[in-house]
Formats: sequence, structure tokens, C-alpha cells
Amino acid sequence: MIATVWRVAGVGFSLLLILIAGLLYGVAPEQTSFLNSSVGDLTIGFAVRTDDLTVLLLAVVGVVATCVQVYSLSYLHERAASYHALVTLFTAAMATVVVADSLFLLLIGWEVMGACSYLLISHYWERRDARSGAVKAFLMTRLGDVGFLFGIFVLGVGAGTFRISELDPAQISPGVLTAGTLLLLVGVVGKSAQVPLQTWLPDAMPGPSPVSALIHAATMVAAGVFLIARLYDVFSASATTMTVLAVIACVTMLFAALCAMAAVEVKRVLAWSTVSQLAIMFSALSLGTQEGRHAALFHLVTHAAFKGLLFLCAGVLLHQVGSAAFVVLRRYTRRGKLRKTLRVTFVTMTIGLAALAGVPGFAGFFSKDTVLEAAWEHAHKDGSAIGWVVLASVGLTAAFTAFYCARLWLWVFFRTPALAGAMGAFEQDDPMADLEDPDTSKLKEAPWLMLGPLVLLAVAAIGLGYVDGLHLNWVIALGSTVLVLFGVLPAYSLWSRGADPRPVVLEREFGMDRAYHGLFVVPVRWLSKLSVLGDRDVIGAYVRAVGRSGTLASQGFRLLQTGNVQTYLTGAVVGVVALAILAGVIAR
Amino acid sequence: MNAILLGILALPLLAALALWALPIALGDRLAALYGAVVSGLVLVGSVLLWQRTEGWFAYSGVQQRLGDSMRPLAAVTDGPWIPPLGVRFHIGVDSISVPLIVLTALLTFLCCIYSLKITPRIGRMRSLIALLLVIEAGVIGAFSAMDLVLFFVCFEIVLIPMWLIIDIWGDDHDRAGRKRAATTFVLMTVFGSALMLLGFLLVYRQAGTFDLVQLTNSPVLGGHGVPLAAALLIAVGLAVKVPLWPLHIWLPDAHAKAPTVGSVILAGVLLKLGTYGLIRILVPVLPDATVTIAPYLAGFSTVAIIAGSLACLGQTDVKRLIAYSSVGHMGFIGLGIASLSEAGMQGALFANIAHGIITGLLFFLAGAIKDRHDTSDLRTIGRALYARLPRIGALLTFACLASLGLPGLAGFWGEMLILLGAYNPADSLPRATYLVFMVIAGLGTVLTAAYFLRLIRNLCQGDPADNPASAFAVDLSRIELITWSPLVVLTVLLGVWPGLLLAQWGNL
Amino acid sequence: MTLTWTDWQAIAVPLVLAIGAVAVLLIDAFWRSSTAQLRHTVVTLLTGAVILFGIVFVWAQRDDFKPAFCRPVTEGPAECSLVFEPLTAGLWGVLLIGGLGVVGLSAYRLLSADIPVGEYHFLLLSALVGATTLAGARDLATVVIGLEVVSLPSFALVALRRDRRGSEAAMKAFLVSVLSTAVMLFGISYLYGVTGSLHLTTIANRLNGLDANLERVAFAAGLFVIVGFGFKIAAVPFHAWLPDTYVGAPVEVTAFLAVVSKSAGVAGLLVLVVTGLAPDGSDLRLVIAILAAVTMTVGNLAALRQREAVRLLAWSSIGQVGFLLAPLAVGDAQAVVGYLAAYVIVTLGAFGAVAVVQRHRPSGLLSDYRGMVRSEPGLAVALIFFLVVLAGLPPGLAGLFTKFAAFQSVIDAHLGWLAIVMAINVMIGLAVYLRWVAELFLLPADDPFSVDIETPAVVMVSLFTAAAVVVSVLPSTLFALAT
Amino acid sequence: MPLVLPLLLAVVLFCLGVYGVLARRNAVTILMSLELMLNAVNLNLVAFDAWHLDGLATGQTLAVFVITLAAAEIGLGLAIVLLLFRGHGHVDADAARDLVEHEESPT
Repeated sequence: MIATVWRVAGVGFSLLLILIAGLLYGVAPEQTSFLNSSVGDLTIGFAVRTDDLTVLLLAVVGVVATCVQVYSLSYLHERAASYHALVTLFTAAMATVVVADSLFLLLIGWEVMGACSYLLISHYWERRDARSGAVKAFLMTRLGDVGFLFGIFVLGVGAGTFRISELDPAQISPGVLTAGTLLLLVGVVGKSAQVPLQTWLPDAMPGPSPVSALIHAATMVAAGVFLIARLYDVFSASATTMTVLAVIACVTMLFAALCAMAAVEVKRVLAWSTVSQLAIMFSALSLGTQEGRHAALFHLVTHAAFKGLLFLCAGVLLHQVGSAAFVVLRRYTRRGKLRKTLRVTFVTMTIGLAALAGVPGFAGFFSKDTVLEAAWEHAHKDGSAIGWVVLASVGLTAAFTAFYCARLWLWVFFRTPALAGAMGAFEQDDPMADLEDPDTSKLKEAPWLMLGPLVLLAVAAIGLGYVDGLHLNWVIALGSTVLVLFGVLPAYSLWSRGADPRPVVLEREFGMDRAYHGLFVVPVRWLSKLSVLGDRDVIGAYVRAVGRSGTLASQGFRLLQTGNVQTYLTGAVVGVVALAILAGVIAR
Repeated sequence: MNAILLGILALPLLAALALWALPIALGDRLAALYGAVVSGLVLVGSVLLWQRTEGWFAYSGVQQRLGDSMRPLAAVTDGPWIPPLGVRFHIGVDSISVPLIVLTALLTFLCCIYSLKITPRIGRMRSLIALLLVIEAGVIGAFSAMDLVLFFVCFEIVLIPMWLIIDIWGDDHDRAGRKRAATTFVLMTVFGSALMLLGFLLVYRQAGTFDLVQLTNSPVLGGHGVPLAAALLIAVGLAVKVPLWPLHIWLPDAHAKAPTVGSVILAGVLLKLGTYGLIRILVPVLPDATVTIAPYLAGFSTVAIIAGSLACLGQTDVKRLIAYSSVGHMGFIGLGIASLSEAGMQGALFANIAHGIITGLLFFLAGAIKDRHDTSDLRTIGRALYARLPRIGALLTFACLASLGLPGLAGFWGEMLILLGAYNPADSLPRATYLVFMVIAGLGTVLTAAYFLRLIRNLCQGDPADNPASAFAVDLSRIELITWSPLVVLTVLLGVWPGLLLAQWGNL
Repeated sequence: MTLTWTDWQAIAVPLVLAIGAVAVLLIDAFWRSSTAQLRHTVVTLLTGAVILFGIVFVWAQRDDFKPAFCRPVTEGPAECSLVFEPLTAGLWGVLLIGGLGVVGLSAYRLLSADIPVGEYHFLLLSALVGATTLAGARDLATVVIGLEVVSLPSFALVALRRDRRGSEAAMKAFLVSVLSTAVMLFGISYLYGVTGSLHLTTIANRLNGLDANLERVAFAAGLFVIVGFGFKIAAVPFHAWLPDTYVGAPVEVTAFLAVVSKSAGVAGLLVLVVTGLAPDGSDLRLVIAILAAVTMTVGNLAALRQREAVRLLAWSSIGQVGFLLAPLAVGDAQAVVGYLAAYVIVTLGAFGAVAVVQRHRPSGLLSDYRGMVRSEPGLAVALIFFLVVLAGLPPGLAGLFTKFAAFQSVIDAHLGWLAIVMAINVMIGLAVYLRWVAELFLLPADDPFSVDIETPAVVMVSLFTAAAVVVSVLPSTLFALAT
Repeated sequence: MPLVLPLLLAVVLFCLGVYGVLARRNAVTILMSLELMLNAVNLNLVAFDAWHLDGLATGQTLAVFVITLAAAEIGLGLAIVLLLFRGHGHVDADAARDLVEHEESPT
């Protein structure tokens, strides 16, 4: 009953968002503030605004949310009420972030999103990996949010206002500006899972796939991009911040792409690719030019479409097959079963992967090219080092992306002639290698309630490339195509030879997880033990000692009561002398 | 107007006496209902008071604002009490005391409602309710006292009743433990208040009056010598109550051993006496000396934040854990006060209220869990509460999120303003030091999140298969729903509309 | 030859008390025809009437100045040996109220106990005569006489039951007290030798102009005098006799010792201090301050583990004396008298409650009080109230504010260390009394104390409770005693 | 005669008295030692009186009072000692220890 209510409410709300976006389209920008109260000379309150950015993001959120809500109707049946409620709450929070004009309102949406993501990741709370992944996600983002809060302080106090529309970089002293933006950047890095706070996103994958599609691909993780775009003139006014952003972005995109190349689970591959795609957006933003901003947003939109699509496809795999691990999928693929039965899924997923890889003609191709183009402009026109670095790393990332997309596509959907039906490269980590194949006859296509969103998003994953108007810089287009080929060919040759070399360093994802565990988790555990012991054995010991000494003294006085009057008298006389001496001493 | 104040002061006392006058059998049956009615009346009265108060009558933390920040007190009653000692009976309220009074009335009311159905195993409801009413009267008196000695007296009134509540109705599994806890609580607090009294007397020696209004108008200036000694004594005395690290040692035991209503009142109301005293007495009366000791106060508060959170991470008992979380939160409040900035002050005041509501809810929940499992030890309770008690589990999650300061819930604004206050403290304070404190406190919020998530993970989540539901574990009962829903509503309301309180304190 | 004059109103109260004492003795001796019951009532009423007259008289005359046994001197004002002034009025009021309380208390149990009624009241009245004289005395000879007239009857009272325990208790009290008298007289003799006078004011004047060596002698002498009073009021280290004696004596005699005889000692010491034997800033005040600190600490600590009600009260009374000595050390008469008044009322009440319980439970252990709050609510509530007043916490505002006054005078005299010690002792004292209160609240109790209490006891305890409540609601009355 | 000699004698007497009170077990002896102390006091008083040439003879007056006190004390003291003897069958001050708190099992 309640579940139904929430289902309806969820779908309705996301549709409402689309409607609002439609209504607001083309309306002149305006802001209104409400519930203000002054603290000292600052004003704590809320404010909302509308402009193109708001409308764009609202539309994206609305569409993806609608797809996810509809998809979830048949994807997920247990605990549906809380699930849909939380997804709706999340959508509302994201909408808040998008429309916020007050930094505090933005922060509220920002952190409520985090909380929803935590609760949704731990939707299957009986699973250990879900629990730990959820906690990790929340804590890492929370860590970033502390920096974010401090950034708000610095900027707000520096500018004397917490209204985004009133933040004027000209009014703020450069030092404050840099400090504030850098602190905000910390929050962004945490939210968008950039290096060094990247490790939570892959571990967030135990959550339900639609959640991954909505939160960890399309919207929440992209909120960082949105924030920088929203405060673009503030950020771009500080060269230092932009440089840091560029470095982070370039490192992240390569790092994540490399990790994706070695991942052996579909959702994990997608998670890492999300990280690296976000990094591409950040790199575009870090150019500090309007082209860069435009490119980033463009990529954000297309990415929302095809990455959401991919996650939903992965969800279908999970839902129909029961796992998205390569090794399991291979068992079906061996008969070419997967491709034949899950036909729609196969087609849509192919489109998604093509878009992600940047195959010409798909949305990802165009958006990535705008990024490259912006970088190129920035690089050779104003000859900035950042431009060149971005250009190079995005290009390299494009190749890597193509590689892991092809790898995923081939290994999941196609039997390897070379292996003649053997498991091949995933034997060693196959828990049930000796078992015979699962009963593939039960395998069938997902219900249309799930396929509908896929198709819709697939269309978007192609079509969105053209909405921006077709202005191709042929050189760059050619270049990126060549890079894609460079990525695809090795993947194909490896696959056809049935080999899948995975360097251990990549499989361990550069060991950063372990390093963090050793650096932060373990010391905190020790410290907590220390503080508990300290309370019990140091401070508590003093208190107990006081009590015990009182008791002992009391016992001692009882022993002095011998009952012999002459002892009493002796004590008294001694007391007289002592008193005289004491008084004499003090009187000196 | 002042009739209302006198009324809500006298009513609980008289009601308690009348209740004791009732015969036992009758009394025990009627007690909870009777208490609910009385505290309900008090609640109505306090809300009526709220409407009439405007502004914050005194805040001389920033000297130059002293002049224009003076606003008349509401509901003033002023008369001689003990002329030979210069003690007056002077009460009144303004907008920093009224919210606390309302909070007190609300929590007492909820405790009485709760006791309608859910009672400690020992029974003796008559005395329990009567003691609750006495505590309510004492606390309201302390919040409305405008005379140092009157404040001191009301401060002491609550001690013996609370001691009895812990000692008689406390954890019925270890009698020795609860007796020790109760005695530690009462003795440490009494020692603290005695020191505080010495401070008051020093103030009297300097200023020649105990009257807070006069003292606030013409504070005791000078940052060293006697004023400093007075400030130290008062600060230490109140710090025992707050409690500030390392004087917090009585708190975990007291909260863990106390019955549910006792914990709620103790954490929700009694701790506020300390912080209220700091804001109402220390800062306005001894401004210069306060500036001298503020950095140390802030330092200890910061240590309290970190130490409390770390200790929480190590707890295996749900009530102890929540108790320690209070240490951390009160540390935040101390930091806000020590920043001596308006943001910090208002943050501290806000956090007072928010902590009262949220921790009250948390202790109610902990009590419910404890009643259902007859223990508060996490390892014995087992995991997967979501599967066994879904509603209570969900509420617990909500309360934890609120308590770790999730924006959009009441817990956030206080901490945010406190950190903001630490970011730019009063001009007379060393800013760099406070920046360090701010950063550490910010990390403290992460630790706070960590231990609350750990609690949820170890208690609510987990595999239902190996944590089967116990037979008598019924989910949220109606009385619990009725009792807790106001707290939940307030948590959300204050979270989305902080102006509700901040407007009260306005521009100082 | 010099002529002396006397305002007889000044000595009216002691005189009437003395006459009453003799009258009581005669009635008891020669009126054999009547029943013991009747005789007891008559004697009690007579004693009460006499004391009541004293109270009324004091109240009527409370704020005028009446000297007695005065003689003119060449320099300065006349020397008077006994003065009735507001301070005296306050002290007499406290002493007489205490005496009246003891009479009321004894009205309850005497019949059953084998104590001769006449002697008892005679001794009581004569002790009161001594006490009042002591409180009004202004020269050392009178002080000594008064002190002895308080002490000797009290030993007789202790031994009045003529049993083994009583005799031992009396012997201990006697030896200690006589030794103290000797010590004090020794000191007095040196004071006389140094100053050549016994009149306190004269001594005070002449002490100022002494050369160093004699000053040192004078200090030692004053120390001896104070030590003598230290024995009387059982200040540590001169306290050891007190617990044994309290336990050995009948309960109402113990009450008498704790109330009248102790108050007399405090009164005498107060007179000595304020009339200038120990002027402000003198080492002797320091000595008293040290005595106060040690006394309150030892008394409270020792009371911490007592298991018998009377013994606990005995030790706690030592602690209370410590608190009394603190304002006394700075010569704050008002605080002392106020504290004394509260202490007297509450101690009487506590002993009254204990008397009721011990009559039915002779063992007198704290465990006898278990669960009384349910089985004997009235008595339990009264006892709890008295204990809370002794501890000085609300609702016992009388105790709280008298302690407050003590703190205030100490702080005003810049004795910070003493104030800290007092703060610590407030904590210890609370621990002491809370143990008892906890016993009272403890439920369920196996065979809790429950009897139908005799009417006189009910009357007395409720009177004491009423008085305690009154002074708690209006603490200013306490401090109005000595203005 | 110089003042010192009587004072010295008084001190000696007093110390003897103190010693007796503290050291002798027999109650009667203790009473006698107390007498010794009081007499030391008297000696002091008289000596000082003579030294001061006190017109009022205050010292001697007080001495007379002290003698009276001593008589009263001894009277009462002997009565108590008698009582003690009746109760305990001996007059050893240090042997009367009924009133000591006995170590029972703590409640």
C-alpha cells in the first residue's frame, strides 16, 4: 500500500520536474530569497534562482529520474516503499541544489543527497559489501563537505553574503578567493569522487543498479561539475584553483581509465569510467574559458544519458542473470546465449558503450570533441600549458576508454573462437569453475517496463549529440577517431586471442584503498581505544582514587577511636603542640 | 505575565507535594496522568511566555554593543529575599531563556506521557513523577533566575531528585553500578556548584550585588586578579555540569544507568544549565576575564569534541555511546561560547535546543531498544534491527543523521554557526588559534558521522538470518509514536526553518 | 574602695533559670505523694515555663544594652563582667530554644528510662544557667565559672542512668573536659600575668601595646584558652571523646550535649574572639581557621563510613562545628549565630527522630531505617529534611544559606584556602548524609521500621520540622537573630 | 623573690600533672594529677597578682574560685569513678572500652 503510494509519488515527482523545466525554459533569470534571519552582520537564509543552467540540470535530473523510477517499478520489489521514498527525496535534494541561490540551501541539498546515497547504497543492508560501501561513501563525501562548509565560510564572510548571485569575485580579495574556492574544491572532489577521494564510488556499486544510474552516474556525482559551472566566474578568477583543478582532473581521468581497464565486473568498469568521464568535464572546466564551461556541461548531459543507460543495462544483466561479474556472464555467453536472448539490452548497451567510447556519430563523440576543441582553442590560441595538458590527457583517456568499452562489449556478449568455449581469461577468479554451466534456458528478456527507459535513453545517447548543432572541427574529429581505433584494436586482438592481461597494480587500483585503511582507519581505531582506556584508567582512576582515599581515611579515623581515653588525651596534647608550631610557622 | 512565570514555577512544586500526599495505591495509578496534566499546563504557560518576550536582554560579549543591546526583561518579579545577605528574589525571562524553558516543559511533558504506558520495572511511579516535576520547577527557576544566588539555589534543587531517580529507578541489573553512578554525579556536581558559589561571592565582593541585571549593565571589568579567579571558579563549576572534558567522567555512567526518562531529562535539560550559565553569567558579568580564559575554554571544548567522538567509536553499549555523543556536542557548544562572537553565541544557543530535542529522541529510542532486549549492550542485542523493529530502526537512523549534523535537520545549524563563530571570533581573541580549533572541530564532525554510522551498521543493519527476531520484540507502540513525533517534527522544522529561533535572538 | 553596680535585668534570665532549677529539685524531692506520672508532667511543665520565660524576656529586650557587675576605671569605659546586648540576646535565644527542645525531647522517653526526673531537669536548668552566663560573660573569671557550670551538670547527666556505658561515657567526657579546663586556666593565668586584668576589653587594649616577648607569651596563653574551648566544642584534635560519650549517653542527653553544651562552647569562643582576645589579623584567628579546616575535614571523613545513627550524628556534628568555626575565625557573629540556630533546630529534630527509632530498635544501626519512606512516611520525610538541611542542599534552604553566609564571611576575609576546603567538605558532607537518605529510600526492605509513634514524639518532631521549614522558607529570620 | 621561681615551679607542677593524666592508669591518680595542674594555675595567679601589686587582687580572687572549682570537680569526679567501679569492677581509665565501635559485618 505505502509502497504503491511512494511509487506513484516518485514517478509523479520526477515528471513534475520535467514539467517545471519545460515551464522555466526561456524565462528571464531571477532570484528570490526567503526565511532570512540575520546573525550579527551576516544573513543566514535561503534563496532560489532560475536560469539556463537551472533549466538544463532540472531537465536532465527529471528525465533520468523518471527513467529510473519507472525502471525500478519492476526492477525492485523488496523494501520498495523506503526505496522509492529515498529516491524521490534524493531527486528533490538534487533539484534543491540546482535551483539554490543561497550557499546554505545548496549545502542542504548537497548533503541530503549524500545521506540518500548512503541509505540507498545500503539498501541491501544484509550484504556486508553494501554496508561497508555505504559507510565509506558517506564518510568520504562528508570529509569533503567539511572543506566545502569552510569554503562557504571563507567566501561568504569575505564577500559579506551567502547569496551565489551576489558573490562578485571583484569584491573579494584574491587570497580569500583562492582559499575559498580551493576549500569548495575539496567538497567537489569528495562529491565527484576525484583523486584523492575517488575510492568510494567503485565500492558504492553494491547498491541497486538504478540507484547507481541515477546517483552515481547521472546526477549526484555530476553535482560537482554543476557547482563549478554555477560559480564559474568565482572559480575562474583564481588561477591557482584552476590549475589545481586541472591537475586533479588529468590525474583522475587517466587513473580511473586505467582502473577500468582491469576491472572484471561490469558495474565496476562503469563506475571507474564515470570517475574518468567526470574528470574530463572538470578538465574542460579547468580551462577557465566559456567554451570549456559549455563543453563540460554538454558532456555532462550526454554522459548522464549514456552512462545512465549503461547502468540500467547492467541492472538488466543483474536482474536477469543474477550477476554482472564477467566470469558469470561468460558462462551464458559461451553459448552466445546472452546476446540472443537479451536482444534489446544488447542493442541499447552497444549504443551506450559506443557513445561512451566516442564512436563517431554517437553523443559521446560530439561532447568529447567539444572538450578537445575547447582545450585546443585554449592551448594554441592563448598558448596555456593547461590547455596542452588537458588536450593530451583527454586524448589519451579517449583511447583508454575505447579500450575498456571494447573489452567489456566483446567479453560479455561474444564467445571467443580462440578459446573454443572455454572460460578463458577469467578462470582463475572463477569460484565455480568446475561446476557445469547454469541452466541457460530460464534466461529471458527483461519486462518492457525496464526496457522502455533503456530505449528512451539509447535514443538520447545518440540524439543528444546533434541538439547542440553540428559544428565539427574535422582535424580534432579525425584525431579522436584515430585514438578510438588505437583503443579498440588492441582490445579486439587480445579478445580474439582469448587473453586478458590485468597488471596486478591495476587490479589493486594502485593500492590506494589499502593505503587509506592503513593511514586513517587503523589509527582512528587505535585512538578510540586509547580514549576509552584513558577515560576509564586515567580520568576515571583519579575519581575512583578520590573516593577510595576518602573511604580509607574514614577507616583510619575509626581505628584511631581506640576507646582508651588516655590515647585521646595524648593525641589532644600532641595536637596542642602541633597547632602552636603550625601557627608560629604560618605567622612568620 | 509574571503571574504566568510564577505559575509555571510554583505549579510543579505544589503538584509534586500534592502527589506525595496521595495514598500510594491511588497515587501510583494516577501519577503519570496527573503529571501529564500538570506538565502540560506548564508547557502551555511557557509557550504563552514565548509570545511575549522580545529580544535578548543582555549580551556584553562585544562591549560596544552593550548600550543598544539592552532590552527589558519580560515577566519580571523582583523582591527582597534575604536582606542580610543581599539576596533578592528576582526572576524574569528573555528570548534566550524562554526557548530553554519551553524545551524543559516539553521534555517533561513527553516524559510524563511516555510514563502513562511505559514504566520502570520497580514501579513507584508516584515518586518518579513527583521528582520529575520538582526537577522541572528547579530547571525553569534556574533559567529564569536573575539573581546569582537564586540561580545557584535552583541549580542545586535538581541534584537530589536526579540522584534519587538514578539510584532508585536506574538500571536494575547492577545495583552497585547505578548507586556509584548516581553518587559520582551528585558529588561532582555539588563540588562544581560550590566552586561556582565561591566565584559568585568573589563577584559580590567586587560588585556588591548579586543582581544579574545590574551586573550585566555594569560588569566586573579587569582581566586578571580577583575577576579572573571568579571567572575561573564559575567556569570550572559550570564546566562540571556541561560537562567539559576532562570533567565529563560522571556523565556516561549517569546516563547509562539512569532510567529512560531520567536520561532524557538529564541529557535534554540538565546539561543545558551549564551552558546557559556560561552564556548568562560568565560572559556578560566578567567580560574581560572571560576573554582571558576563552581560548582555554575553547581548547578544552575542542578536545571534548574529539575525545568524545573517539570514545563513542569504542563503545559497545548503546546508552553509553549516546551519552558520550553528548560530550562531543556539548564540546561544540562550549567552543561556540568561547568564540565570544555573535555567530558562536547564537550557534551555542541553537545547539542547546537542538541537542535537547535530538538527544532526547535518541535516549527515548535507546530506552525502547533496551526495554525490548533487557540490555543495552550492542553485542547482546544483536544486529539487523531493520528486520526486527523496522520502524524503531528507521527512527534511530533518522535521529542519528540529525545528531551528526545533517543539513536540513536541527543539528546542523548550531554546529554550523559555532564553526562560523570560530572562523571569526571576537576581535580580542587570537584568531589563528580559533582557526585551528575550527578545523579540528570540523574533523570532529566527520568522526561524529563515523560513530553514528557505526552504530547504525552494528545495530540496525546486518543479516537477519543470524539475528532472529526475539519473541516479545514488538515494533513502535502507539504511546511511543505519540511521544516521539513532536521531537521528530521539531527536528525537521528547526532544520528547514532556523529563523524560527534565530529571529528570537536577532541582531544582538 | 570602689563601688560596683548592676542592671538586674541583665542577669534576670540566669537568675530565673537558677531559681527554677532549685524549685524543680525541691518539688521532686518533697512532693512524694503524687504519682510519678503527675510529678513528671509538673516538673516538665515548670522547666518549660522557666525557659519559655527566658525566651520571651530575651525577645522583649532583644535590642537594648544592659550591663551588670560593672565598675568604673580610670581610663576608658566601665568594666562589666556580664553584658546583655543584641549579640548576647541572639546567643541566649539559641541556647534557650535548644534547652526547650531538649526538655520536649525528654518529655517523650524519661518515664520508661530509669532516669530520675527531678535531677534531670535540675541539671538541665543549671547547665542552661552556665550557658547563658558564659554567653554574656565579659571577663575571664566569669567565662571560667560559666563554662564549669555548663560542664559539670552535663557529666552528671551523662552518668545519670547509672549504668556501665553511662559511667564510662561520663568518665571520658569528664577527664577530657577537666583537662581542658586546666589548660584553659593555665592560659588564663598567663594572660592575667601579661596584661594584669581579666576583663576582655581591657585585655584587648593592653595586648596591643606589648613588647615582642610578652606578645609571644600572650599568643601561647590565648592558644591555651582556645584549646580549652576546643575540647568543649570537640574541635579536632580534641574531639576523640565525643563519639564514645554520645553513644554511651541516653539519646536525649546526647541531644543536650550536641545542642546546649556545644552551643555554649561556641558562644563562649565567639565572645572571646569578637571582644578582642583575637583581634582582626591576629595569629589566633589563623589558629581558629586551621582548627576549622581540620575539624570539618576529619569530622566529615570519619562520618563517611559510620554504621550507627548516633555515631554518624556525632561525627557529623564535629563536621558542623568545623563549619561554625570558619565564620568564627573571621569574627562574623551574624553568620555564626545564624548557623548555630539552624544547627540547633535541625540537630534536635534529627535526634528526636533517632530517639523514636532507637526506642524500638536499640541496635541503632543505619540499616534499621531501611524503607522507612514507605513504612513510616511522616517520620522519614522529617528525618530526610533534617539531613538535607545539615547537608545544606535544597530543600533545606536553612542549611544552604547558613553555609552560604559562612562562605561569604570567609571570602570577604580573603581566606581563599579555607573557602576551598569548605567547598570540598560540602561535597564530603553530602556524601555522608546521602548514605542515610539512601537507606531510607531503599525498597523493598525486609521488616521495615513501623510502629505507632507516641503522641509526644509526634508533636515534638513535627514542631522541629515546622521550625526547620519556617527558617528554610524565611532564612532571613536566622540572620535577624544577631544584628 | 624573683617572679621566675614560682612560675618555674608552676610549669613543673603543670607538666607533672599532664604526665600523670596521660601516663597513670588509675582514675583516682589521674584526678590527683588534675589537682596538681589546677594548683599550678593557682600558683601562677597568686604570683602574678603579687607581681602586679593588683589593687583588686584579681588573681587571688580567681585563685579562690579555682580552688572551689577544683573541689566541685573532684566531688563529681569521684562520684563518676565510683560509678565506674560499680560498673566495671575496676578504676582503670584505659580499660573502660565498651563504647568502642565494634567491627561487625558492614551493612
